[in-house]
Amino acid sequence: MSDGYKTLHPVKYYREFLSQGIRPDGREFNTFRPILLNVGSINTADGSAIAKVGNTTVVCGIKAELCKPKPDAPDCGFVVPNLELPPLCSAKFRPGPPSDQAQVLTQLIAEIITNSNCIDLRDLCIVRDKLAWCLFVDFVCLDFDGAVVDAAVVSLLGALKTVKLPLVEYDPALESTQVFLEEKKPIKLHSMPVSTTFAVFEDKIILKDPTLEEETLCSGVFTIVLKDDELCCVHKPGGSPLAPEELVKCIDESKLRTPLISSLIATTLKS
Amino acid sequence: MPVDHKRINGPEDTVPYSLYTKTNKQSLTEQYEEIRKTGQRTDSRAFSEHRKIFVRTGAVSQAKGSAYIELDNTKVIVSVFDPREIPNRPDYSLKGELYCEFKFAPFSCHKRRLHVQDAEEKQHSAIMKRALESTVCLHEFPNFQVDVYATVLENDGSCLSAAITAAGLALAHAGVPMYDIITSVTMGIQRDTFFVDPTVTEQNICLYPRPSESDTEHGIVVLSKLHTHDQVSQFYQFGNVSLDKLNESISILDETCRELVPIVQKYLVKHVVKNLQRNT
Amino acid sequence: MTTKEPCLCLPGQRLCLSDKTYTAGQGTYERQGYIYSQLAGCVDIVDKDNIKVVEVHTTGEQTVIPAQGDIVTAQVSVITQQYAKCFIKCVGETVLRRPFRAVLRREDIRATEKDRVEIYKCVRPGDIILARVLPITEAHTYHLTTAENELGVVIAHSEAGHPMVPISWTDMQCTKTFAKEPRKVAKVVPEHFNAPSETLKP
Amino acid sequence: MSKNIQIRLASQRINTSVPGNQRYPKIFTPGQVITAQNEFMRGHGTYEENGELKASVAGVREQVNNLISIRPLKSRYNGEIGDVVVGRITEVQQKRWKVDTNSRLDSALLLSSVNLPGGELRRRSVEDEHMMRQFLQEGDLISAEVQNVYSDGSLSLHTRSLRYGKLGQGVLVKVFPSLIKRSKTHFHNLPVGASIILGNNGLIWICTSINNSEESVGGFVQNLEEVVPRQERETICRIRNCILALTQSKMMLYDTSILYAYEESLKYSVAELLIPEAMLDIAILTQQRLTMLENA
Amino acid sequence: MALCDAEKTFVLHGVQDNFRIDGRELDDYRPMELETDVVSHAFGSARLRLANTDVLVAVKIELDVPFPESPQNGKIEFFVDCSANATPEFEGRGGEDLAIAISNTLTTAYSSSLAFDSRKLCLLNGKKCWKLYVDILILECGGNLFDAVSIAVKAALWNTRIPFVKNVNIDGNNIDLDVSDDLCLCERLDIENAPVMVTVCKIGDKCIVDPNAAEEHCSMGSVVVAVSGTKISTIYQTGTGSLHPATLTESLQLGFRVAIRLNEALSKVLSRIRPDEEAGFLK
Repeated sequence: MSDGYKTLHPVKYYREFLSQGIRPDGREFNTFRPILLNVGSINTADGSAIAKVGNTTVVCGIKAELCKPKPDAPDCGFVVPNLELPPLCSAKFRPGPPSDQAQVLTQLIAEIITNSNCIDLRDLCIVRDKLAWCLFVDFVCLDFDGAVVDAAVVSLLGALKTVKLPLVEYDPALESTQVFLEEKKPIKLHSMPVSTTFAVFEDKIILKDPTLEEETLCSGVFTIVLKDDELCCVHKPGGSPLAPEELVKCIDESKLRTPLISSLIATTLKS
Repeated sequence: MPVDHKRINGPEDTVPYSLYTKTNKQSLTEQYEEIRKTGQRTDSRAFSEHRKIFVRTGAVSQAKGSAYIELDNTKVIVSVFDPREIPNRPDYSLKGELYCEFKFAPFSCHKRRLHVQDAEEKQHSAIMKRALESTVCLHEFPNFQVDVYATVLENDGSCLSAAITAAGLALAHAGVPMYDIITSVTMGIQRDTFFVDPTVTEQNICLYPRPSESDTEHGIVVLSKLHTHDQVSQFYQFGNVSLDKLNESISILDETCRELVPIVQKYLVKHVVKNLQRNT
Repeated sequence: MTTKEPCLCLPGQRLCLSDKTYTAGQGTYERQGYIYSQLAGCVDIVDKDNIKVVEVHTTGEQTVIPAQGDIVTAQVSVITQQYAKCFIKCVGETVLRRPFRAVLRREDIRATEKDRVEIYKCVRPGDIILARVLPITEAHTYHLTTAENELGVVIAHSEAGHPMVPISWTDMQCTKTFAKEPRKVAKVVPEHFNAPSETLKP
Repeated sequence: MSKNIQIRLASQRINTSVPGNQRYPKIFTPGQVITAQNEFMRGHGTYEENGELKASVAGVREQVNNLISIRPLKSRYNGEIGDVVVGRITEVQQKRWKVDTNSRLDSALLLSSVNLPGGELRRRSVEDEHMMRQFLQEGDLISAEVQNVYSDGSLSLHTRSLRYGKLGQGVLVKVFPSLIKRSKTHFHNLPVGASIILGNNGLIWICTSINNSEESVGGFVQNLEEVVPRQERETICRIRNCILALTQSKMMLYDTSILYAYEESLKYSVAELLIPEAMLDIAILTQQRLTMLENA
Repeated sequence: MALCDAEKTFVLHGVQDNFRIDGRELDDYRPMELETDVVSHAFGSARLRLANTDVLVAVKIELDVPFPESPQNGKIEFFVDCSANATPEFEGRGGEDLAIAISNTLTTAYSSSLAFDSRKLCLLNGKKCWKLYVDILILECGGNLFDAVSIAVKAALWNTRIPFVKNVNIDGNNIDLDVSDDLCLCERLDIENAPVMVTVCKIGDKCIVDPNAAEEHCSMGSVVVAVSGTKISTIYQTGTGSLHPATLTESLQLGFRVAIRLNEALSKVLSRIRPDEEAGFLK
């Protein structure tokens, strides 16, 4: 019968649980959900990874294509991230153009990539002003159960680690390009961004790594992205106000995640 | 093309690097000749052999029902949602509707796919809808539609039939009333070779006629079957095939569809048993 | 699985002959004299006036939509002079993932003195009601009725925001402020007092 | 392989008009001056400009005292009280059905204007309201009479006679309403073994001969089990094709013209009546016989 | 238009008895009327009337660059417009799904080089080719759209004249084509094997061809068979019902047989058309 109670009075249901210091899924307020990572499983992509944070699942696939650099940045390549929240992943989304949430998350991930400098765009340039790599980084969310950014960032790291680009030779005289598939090189990762999402329940309780249910019931959700113990970006789109001390505490909390994720990626790549 | 302001667009003229690789790979015709000569498919399967199927039901926790299917490298995920009101349809209808959406993930194919549904994806959606419509008891939910979404994560051939089989599983998983279990198989035809459950390379071989003296038949056939009632719910073909060869392909596909049924059944029983154990 | 081994079945599985003793019930369909399963689940045979009704129930959540005659649990969202808009949250004991829109018209609230019904004295937004589904005439809107003793408001909160308990057919009382508010109350069963969630069982 | 598929070229299209004996009325085209005198009243299908009365539709002039109107040649059905119509249920609403009668607006059939099964006159109860879809549902065909014309031109129908009600097995043909000749009765039991209902609204219903004694009260029953015997089926289909042949040549439809066309068509097989030449042939022969009848 | 159960029963019994509501047998086709060269500013056009179904097809030609993955092929693109004029059901976006289904089926039916050799549309390998835009306008919808569209498309392609290229100048990356504007100096397309589609409609347990609108409503499903020459180029199933494998084979056979007959009839009538005999339907 708890099922019925939950749908009829979700807030009350949660309040009763949280007053006992426990979340309905059995976690404590500051426990993460387990993270799973699987890399290189998609052969049609140049680099790929699937990350699961609890139920939340995000697939990241990277396709590399060739193009001409922009005139105002002749020695830079491109990274084009896009996060899809297809109707497949939750009943919240409808077919058609990307939802507002998908657009916001896409922008956030683009920001994380630029701010963290994890990829140096100059590494992607092949011949100045003539030829550069363009990495299409596409995220597809398969299961939308809260803290999607966290999963997306983990999958991004996994996918970037597996990207191997072939050797390209460019003949400026003939303007001809040749690609050698036999010689492939990985790209260099300059930093490791790690994101942690928090939710604020009724302006008081801060829940770490919330599920979708928690995100929708809570009065505020915010995401902290760290880059090797440095603050890289904080995303707090409105919601209930947060005391500065609280935020600092959360930043400290999220630092705990960095070693977890770096060891996760290391072990995944090894196996 | 209008600019898509809701996504991040890359530079305008990007080209896949595979266009500039040296063509030291065999051409498709050569590959076909080799397969014909050796009588061995590239993955050393028999011509009438289906790839191993791996299925996981309940892959999407947010959906009412879902299934993830793998045919070696082909990976498709399907989710099914609760009935909802049919948008823009105020009149009363005795039957419910199915809405199917088939989508390739941008990185799922050799060539990068765009985010907006293209003609092929729309066609596949229509075929999927067609195949599932005769499976689902539509009269059980008048005025409502059940949404079925399929996303191909990696396409290594036969993704449409994989999606249909998975959708059948996902519908059963969602507890949507169904008349039957549905299985679907693809076949590629090139001259006198029938490739059951072709890979992408084999599909490409069958896409165009290969130069030959007389026999120029080629094509792709997809057949979906309802098991208990022995009914074909969907049949789709293109290429250039004679009637006799087509009939032959129907009987082979029919047989292969039947072979898949126990596998689908196994996964469904597994799901039921798991639920039973959880409930008790 | 100790006493009785449950009988599993899959969609399209032929269960038995359809004849005088066996008829197709919930979760099954009949074709050419046989009863087949519509679902992946367990077979259940229910005796009804010497006729054995073959039913199949899913082990997970079933996909159902409200049908004529079903008892549903709904939450009132908006009230007007003529009707109350509600969202159906449960059909029978099945909890829905996606609510359905429904309307409780003024004349369907109670069986007697229909003309003198005033909606705000019977239901308020936020109330949880038990109701029966009327025949479906329009697409997309279900019409509900509470014109039975067992139907009506089961969970309500007072204006102060505290839970209320029923004290008569027409009144409920706040547990904190003890203020009385009028409602069309469902038949009072003792359990209501100590465990409000139990009332959800129709 | 004996069957041929006919594809003809547009250049070989035949002229389907049939020479009649009647004098053609003058046809007005939009904008044409009807009269310059201003003692006339402006009716439907006309407008006034510079003191002249002009036609706003293509049609023939009709005059009642001082009122001049133009009746359009081709239009949707404009109902009049007492007309017999054939219509299709489009919507079941509270206490009434919406019926498509080939008019501009859907007509209404009130629950109170039908004979309910079991008993002539009784108050319509709430149960009846809930049963409405069992009586008539979307897609069902009915024959009815126009009871009233509302101010917006929409019709209110009734089926309070044993002749009206739900229609059973048969074929519906749709023609221009102006081709239906008004007559005393629009229900005909043709001697060739079929019944037709010539709805004033241009919908014609053809079915097997109705046995009046068998007709059930209320008329909500359909027999879906019964198989129409081959011969009656052929008759029904032949009448259908004959009506289409007459329509192609814009001839008026009434019992005599249909019967004549039927008799003239017997030299062709039913399927041959789809060929334009055969259709024209029948129309010409029918016209000749009608002329003879008139002159006799 | 919806049909009531009694009407459906009447149609169904008639089909069972091999005597349809207009007197035809199961595999009979209704007479059609064809007209070519009806749109003066198109490169080729045709209009087909099959009972109440009316289809207008116009072909336009433009210069284009071949796809990088198929540098030797020209392009052909089909666009179907199911306007609300054809039937009220097409109002809004109602006709969109059908339009996509028809254009996709045409695309796949014309995709094999044996049905339609797009290599002949290529002018300069990887650089220049013709692109055919085949625009299909449904003027009135009276059933059996797939068949009518395929016949009209074939006739319009038959009627299409491709401009003659007199000279090609290549200057680095610039290519200059000298296209003759002499109308007599143009080429016709080879449409010998262009596919003809036949919709086989399953009613009860019988299959019919060329269904009228009422029959289409009674059908649980139909199979569209596109035949190019003596081979089958596309099969597409529509509707909601399912078929027994034997019925499928049977309907394929029926569709194939009728398509061959239809193709013969079409070639015969096309061979009869002489330039001076073409009459426009608006004339």
